[in-house]
Amino acid sequence: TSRDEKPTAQITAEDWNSILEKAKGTTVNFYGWGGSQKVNEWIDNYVSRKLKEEYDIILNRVPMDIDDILNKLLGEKQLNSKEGTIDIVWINGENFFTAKRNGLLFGPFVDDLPNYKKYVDTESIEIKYDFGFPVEGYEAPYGKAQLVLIGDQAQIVQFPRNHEELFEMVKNNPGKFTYPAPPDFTGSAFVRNIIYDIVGYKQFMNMEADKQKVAEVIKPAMDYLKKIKPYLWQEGKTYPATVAQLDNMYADHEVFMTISYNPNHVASKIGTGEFPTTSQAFIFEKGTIGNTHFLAIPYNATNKEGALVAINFLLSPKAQASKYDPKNWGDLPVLDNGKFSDEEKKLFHDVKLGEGVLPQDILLAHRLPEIPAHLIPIIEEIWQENIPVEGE
Amino acid sequence: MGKNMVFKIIFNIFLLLLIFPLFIILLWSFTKIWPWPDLFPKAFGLRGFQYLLNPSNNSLRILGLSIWLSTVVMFIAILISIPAAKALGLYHFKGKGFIKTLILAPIVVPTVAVTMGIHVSFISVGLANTFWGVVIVHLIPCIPYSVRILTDVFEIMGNSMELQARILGANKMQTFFYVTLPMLAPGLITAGSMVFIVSFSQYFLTFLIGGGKIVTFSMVMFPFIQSGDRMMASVYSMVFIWTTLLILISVERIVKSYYKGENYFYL
Amino acid sequence: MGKNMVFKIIFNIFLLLLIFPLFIILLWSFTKIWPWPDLFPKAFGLRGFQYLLNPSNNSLRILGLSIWLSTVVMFIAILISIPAAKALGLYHFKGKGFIKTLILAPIVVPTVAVTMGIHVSFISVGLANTFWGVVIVHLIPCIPYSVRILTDVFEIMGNSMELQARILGANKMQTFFYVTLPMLAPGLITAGSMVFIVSFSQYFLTFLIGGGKIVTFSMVMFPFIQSGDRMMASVYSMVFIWTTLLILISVERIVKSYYKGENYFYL
Amino acid sequence: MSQIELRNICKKFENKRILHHVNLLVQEGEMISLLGPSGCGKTTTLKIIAGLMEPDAGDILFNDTSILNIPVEKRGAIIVFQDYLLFPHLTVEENIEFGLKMAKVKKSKRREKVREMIDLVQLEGHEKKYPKELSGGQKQRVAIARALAIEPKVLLLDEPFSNLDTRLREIMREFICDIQRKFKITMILVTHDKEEALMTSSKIAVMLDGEIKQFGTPKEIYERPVSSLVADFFGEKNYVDGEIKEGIFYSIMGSFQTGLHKNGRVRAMIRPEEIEITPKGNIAGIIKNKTYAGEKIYYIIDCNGKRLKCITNGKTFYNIGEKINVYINFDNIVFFER
Amino acid sequence: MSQIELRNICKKFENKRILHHVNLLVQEGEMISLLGPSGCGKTTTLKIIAGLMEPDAGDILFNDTSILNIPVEKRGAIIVFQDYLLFPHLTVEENIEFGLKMAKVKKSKRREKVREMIDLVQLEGHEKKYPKELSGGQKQRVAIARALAIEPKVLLLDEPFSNLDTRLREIMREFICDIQRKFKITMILVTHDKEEALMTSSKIAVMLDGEIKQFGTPKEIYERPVSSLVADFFGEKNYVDGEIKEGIFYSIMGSFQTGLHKNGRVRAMIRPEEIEITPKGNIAGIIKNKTYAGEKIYYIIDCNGKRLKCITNGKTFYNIGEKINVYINFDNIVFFER
Ligand SMILES: Nc1ncnc2c1ncn2[C@@H]1O[C@H](COP(=O)(O)OP(=O)(O)OP(=O)(O)O)[C@@H](O)[C@H]1O
Ligand SMILES: Nc1ncnc2c1ncn2[C@@H]1O[C@H](COP(=O)(O)OP(=O)(O)OP(=O)(O)O)[C@@H](O)[C@H]1O
Ligand SMILES: [Mg+2]
Ligand SMILES: [Mg+2]
Repeated sequence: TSRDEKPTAQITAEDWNSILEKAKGTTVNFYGWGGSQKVNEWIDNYVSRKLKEEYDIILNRVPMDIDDILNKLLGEKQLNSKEGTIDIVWINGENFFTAKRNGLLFGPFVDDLPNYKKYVDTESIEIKYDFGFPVEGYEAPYGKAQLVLIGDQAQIVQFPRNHEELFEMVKNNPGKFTYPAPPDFTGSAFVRNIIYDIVGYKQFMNMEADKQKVAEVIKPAMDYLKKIKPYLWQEGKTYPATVAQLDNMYADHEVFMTISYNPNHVASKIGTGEFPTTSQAFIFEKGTIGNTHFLAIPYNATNKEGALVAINFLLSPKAQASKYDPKNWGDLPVLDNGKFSDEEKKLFHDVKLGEGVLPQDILLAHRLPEIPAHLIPIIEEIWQENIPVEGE
Repeated sequence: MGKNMVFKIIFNIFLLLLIFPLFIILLWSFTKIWPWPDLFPKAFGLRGFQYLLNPSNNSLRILGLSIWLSTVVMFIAILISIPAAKALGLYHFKGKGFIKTLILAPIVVPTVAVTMGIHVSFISVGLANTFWGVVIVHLIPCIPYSVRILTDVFEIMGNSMELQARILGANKMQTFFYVTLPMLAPGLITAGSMVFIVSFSQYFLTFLIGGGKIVTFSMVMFPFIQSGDRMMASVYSMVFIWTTLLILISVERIVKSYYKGENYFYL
Repeated sequence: MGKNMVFKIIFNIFLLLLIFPLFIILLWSFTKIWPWPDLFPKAFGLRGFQYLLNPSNNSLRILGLSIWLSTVVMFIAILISIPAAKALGLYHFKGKGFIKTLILAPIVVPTVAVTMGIHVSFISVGLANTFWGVVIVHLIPCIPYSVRILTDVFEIMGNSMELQARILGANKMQTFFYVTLPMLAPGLITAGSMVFIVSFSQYFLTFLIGGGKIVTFSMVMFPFIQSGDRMMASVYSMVFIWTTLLILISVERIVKSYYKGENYFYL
Repeated sequence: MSQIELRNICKKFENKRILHHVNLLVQEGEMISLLGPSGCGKTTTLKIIAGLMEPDAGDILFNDTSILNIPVEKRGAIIVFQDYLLFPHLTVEENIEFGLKMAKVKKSKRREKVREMIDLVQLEGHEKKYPKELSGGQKQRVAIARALAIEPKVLLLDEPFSNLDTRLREIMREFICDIQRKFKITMILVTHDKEEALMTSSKIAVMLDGEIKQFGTPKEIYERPVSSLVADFFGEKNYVDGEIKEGIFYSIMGSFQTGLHKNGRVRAMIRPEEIEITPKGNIAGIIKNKTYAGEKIYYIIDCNGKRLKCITNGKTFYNIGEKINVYINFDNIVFFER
Repeated sequence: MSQIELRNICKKFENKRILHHVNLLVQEGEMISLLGPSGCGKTTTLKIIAGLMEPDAGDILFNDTSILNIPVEKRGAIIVFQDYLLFPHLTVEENIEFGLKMAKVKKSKRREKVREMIDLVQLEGHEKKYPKELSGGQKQRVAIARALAIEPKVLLLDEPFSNLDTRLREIMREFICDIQRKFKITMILVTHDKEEALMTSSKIAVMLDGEIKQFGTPKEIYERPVSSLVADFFGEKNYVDGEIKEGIFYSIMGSFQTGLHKNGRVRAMIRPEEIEITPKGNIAGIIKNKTYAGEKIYYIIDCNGKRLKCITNGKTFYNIGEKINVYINFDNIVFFER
């Protein structure tokens, strides 16, 4: 239904140059998560500077969690307020679904972006769907994430290639491994990855939200997690509450592995000096879960032209390559390699991969789609029932 | 004398408990690596402070704005609270106990629940995304603190001194400025401090009503804490804490010096 | 008399401002559909309360546990605060103003920053995931409130009455129970209420230290608020607020009835 | 410079009546004393006049105009409270200066006045102290100085000298009387010191149980009390019950000629100082007890089984057990009907 | 049942010395009065004895044992404060009961005692009131009752009757003296009422400027003050400067034979009550002023340019301007050296 309400059709009708013209001298407010120093710096320095230089646009980054952004937009929507403050919002997954269903987003707009048409593989499942939700042009891809395991080579000789090897390794090194308890985002993804590794992923893609059914299917995985529990950190009596905590435990050498949904995480953490330089990312043979994160424009953005220009810029090979550089951020590009000119290919080729990071092609080759969003809470619930935390 | 020693020891332990975390945070804000069982960090760095002081991310300007905002909130909250607290503290009426409790409701009412409505009304009166909108919304969780604290002070203090002032020819304004206010001083400091802290730490309300137009220090700090980047979190926390402490100490100093003597209340 | 009317009108507006949001939440908790400009909901439903009262999701048991937990926190906080507040309120020493401010630090220190370390230490002493672990961690942000409030009361009250009791042969314990405590009563109610509220609303700390083993009401409530399910959020908020208010009112009643007369302080 | 009139003032606390139809008229520039036992309602009366309490019934007039609806600060009636109520956050100096500051008197004038008051109440050297650093009497003096500094039209003093030593008390008393006369202040003094009342005031009101039982000049009150209760207010008395028949008073102590011409059962009030121990005395007695009090000596004398209190100057001494004669001039004796 | 000894007690407040080598010995079961001008350090002395303040130097002994390190509640010295310090959260009854409750006296006994005390201080009907509902004198009585209820060994009274009317004051005074004698309480009474001091106590200590200037029996103090400052403590005096030569006192008023045998410049202290107005008088004077005070009359008489205060009984009257003669017996006069 959101399609019918498409608020501003006239912008799409204008040609790109007039958009560029209109965007000149404006400020674009970019709202999104602000918890990473590197990401913040990349936007504040590189993106900001380039937009100013090339398009005379001032970029104003506002660190705000997506939950808060949605609450804000919902309130504005209720009044049908036309004067929003957000021009671009960094979003994906269920939040995107909520936003789209409530008509909080402007669009579809991606087809207006020259770089989208030129560089993005518009037919790719990862671009068309976001956690199983159809994108329908309401958000433009921004970057890709993929679950990786990170281990310390100084302590682990051979990284496990599947869940069985992981078990063996953990059994031989009791107390040196753990994972964040769901509903932590990364912890939950790790559990799903174990499920994929044990029972495969295909059957979930259009499974309905029936707890019993899901429980039946994932039982072998739960048995595995129960089996491994006694060898975990603190004998599995307790789990880190957040992945941040696990990272810190890894940084402090309390455990020898950590998990991340950002394949470049290891490099930036080595860069900041938190992780030991012997850290190395690795994945399972059968692959790990990946997702794409996107940029959207709220329905009431006051500077839609500026937003389009900025998003278009972010989809340029230049920007994506800069973003891919672990020195800057290290986020996986969303552009289709096949659509690059040689010069553009070189941009990516020249990026020096960060320490401990897996190359892009290996990652892409072992990339599994996310489970549909509605199944995730069910799996988390089942985990909680099966793998009890011990206490009083 | 033995008694005094015990007191001193307990007191110092207490002090240590207060200072130790601050010290740890200070340490972390320079720490690159600090492996688990070690007593001291292994490597230091300045990444956090470099980021903080980098003008491109505006941290210091934001800090200034936050201080200004919370100071304004503090003054308005106190101004509103004094008459309310006086009515609650001095007058007797039915259901007083109930109202004294009800006044705490805005702290309890999970801000989110209320803000559902507030945000909408703020948009409709044009207060959303403005400085004064944020000030007003901060007042909601702040006023209960100041009203309750000042109510206590009024209750214990009574109004005999105010009456005495009136007898000596002071009109209401004069009574307020020359008697009520100075006698409230300790309560004012506490209430003001708490309001400042609550306002300075507001995160969600500022987001919602400030809409990203009014960005406060806690808004830029929070994501770092959540993401577990200990150095950055510590740097921001450090600044956050010390700013607050410095301001509260100045408030205390100013009020005290303005009203000279301390503890003039009791024999 | 005209003055009295003005007072009454202002007072009632004030009251309305306090009660109105509670009323809206009450309405929302039964509301299925409430289109924007309408003054009243269009359709009502009981989904929220059905869910709440459904024994399978334990909401009421969790509520009970939360009340118990926060009550325990309240008592311990008060117990610790009284001597600390007394020392701060009555004794004179250098740097007192500074310490009075420093005591507020735990409110300011973004709990998260501290908990970085706390969680690990709690695990190592076996307090993680236990009731007492949660109690202890709740005390951190609670104690500053109670200490500061009671400090004020001690400052204004002085110790002349305690000395008088000692003169009349009361030992320290007796002095405490028969004089200090009842004279502190108004401050105790305020401090206790605030501690209860702060503890009852703790979300992150409980989550971190309780490790899912100790589940409090705010933990089950919060996701509903975040997800924007207004009916559920309202139902839970309703229960949350009214529970708190009821408990605070009982605290007030009990303390007051135990120490009989109110406002016996002033002339 | 105000006449004060109380008309039928009534006041209850929790249904216990405290003031009961109190009527009182104080002329402009007059100084009266209000006497009465502890708890009879003196402070309450003053508070009602000053406007700190509202009466349940009755009216208060200043210069024939009701002031019930006039706010406290406009009445111009200053109270010096029994418990001082000094501002704890102000120094001695600032306390005294307070009223002047409120009246927006110029700073230099204020300074001068404060200096003067401090000298008068003898608190030099204590100017910078806070009330909690003062002794009881010092606090009381500050309270007095604070009230006098503003030269009020109406001054209500509630036992203002109770914590002062004799010397200071005399000085303060004289000083207040001077000011009162000079500025024609209308003044009500509550005191427990009968001498103070008798010496300073032009009229005395005796209040008992919330009623004014007698209101008259010191001489009237002292010499012609309307009842023994009023009389008791000026020291312990001897009461001798008896009967008067044709001018002769018959009692346990004997029968005596009086100047009276009425008949009936009466109670004679004999003041201790009206009993003279002298060989020429007309009543025989035995010294039962003796208390030294400096310039005077208190004796208790047994006359025919009736114990009489007697005060003599300290010049002649009698021992306990000594037989003496006492002389009582029954012409001056007050008789109450029984 | 305790002897109290103060040895060289010194106390400073903010470098101003308040007590200066105070020495005092109160025998077991003795009742002494402590007199002195307002602000001289009386309250401070009591507080130090009770343990509410520590002296800067010196020692306090109860029965020859230092009690400096004994906590307040173990000293058994009860103070009744000038400002009462009643517990605001307890009723009259509960206030009086407090000490007994602390001593864990049985409930029935406590009840009985409280009843008794309430009767004695005449507060029937006020048992359930809170302090803020009491009048000044009522509060004071509660404070006294509260202290007496526990029958203390040592009782320190700081102007305990200042807010009571004459009648109550006498009753309370007698009652306290009775108890004191009965239980042999060691008692120090601070008072501004010289009569009270002279009548009740076996010894009087006169404190001036933080020092005890004289400590002796009432008679000693009254009749043989060591200095005019001490003498002034018992009412205003007349001082006549002159010179004694061979037993004759030469002064502005004339020359008079004395019983003294010293020579030199002296100051004669003539008490107002020692001046008798009588035709037989040896000095001529004129009545300059007259104040009525009930049983007595104060006159100011001009004798040769020297103004003398004079007190007479209220029986004979002289008018202002009247020429009279006064008689002064110089045999009894106290002379201070100049
Ligand atoms: N708030 C109150 N509630 C109940 N009774 C009260 C209250 N205030 C005063 N009273 C009573 O009113 C009576 C008169 O009090 P008031 O203070 O006028 O006496 P007073 O004549 O000044 O006595 P005193 O000489 O002792 O100061 C007393 O019996 C007192 O107990
Ligand atoms: N806390 C204090 N700081 C400074 N000076 C003080 C303090 N307390 C008392 N003083 C001073 O000490 C002196 C003695 O005080 P104290 O109360 O002992 O006098 P007092 O003899 O009881 O007088 P009064 O008869 O007026 O009650 C006074 O001059 C007073 O100003
Ligand atoms: Mg009174
Ligand atoms: Mg004193």
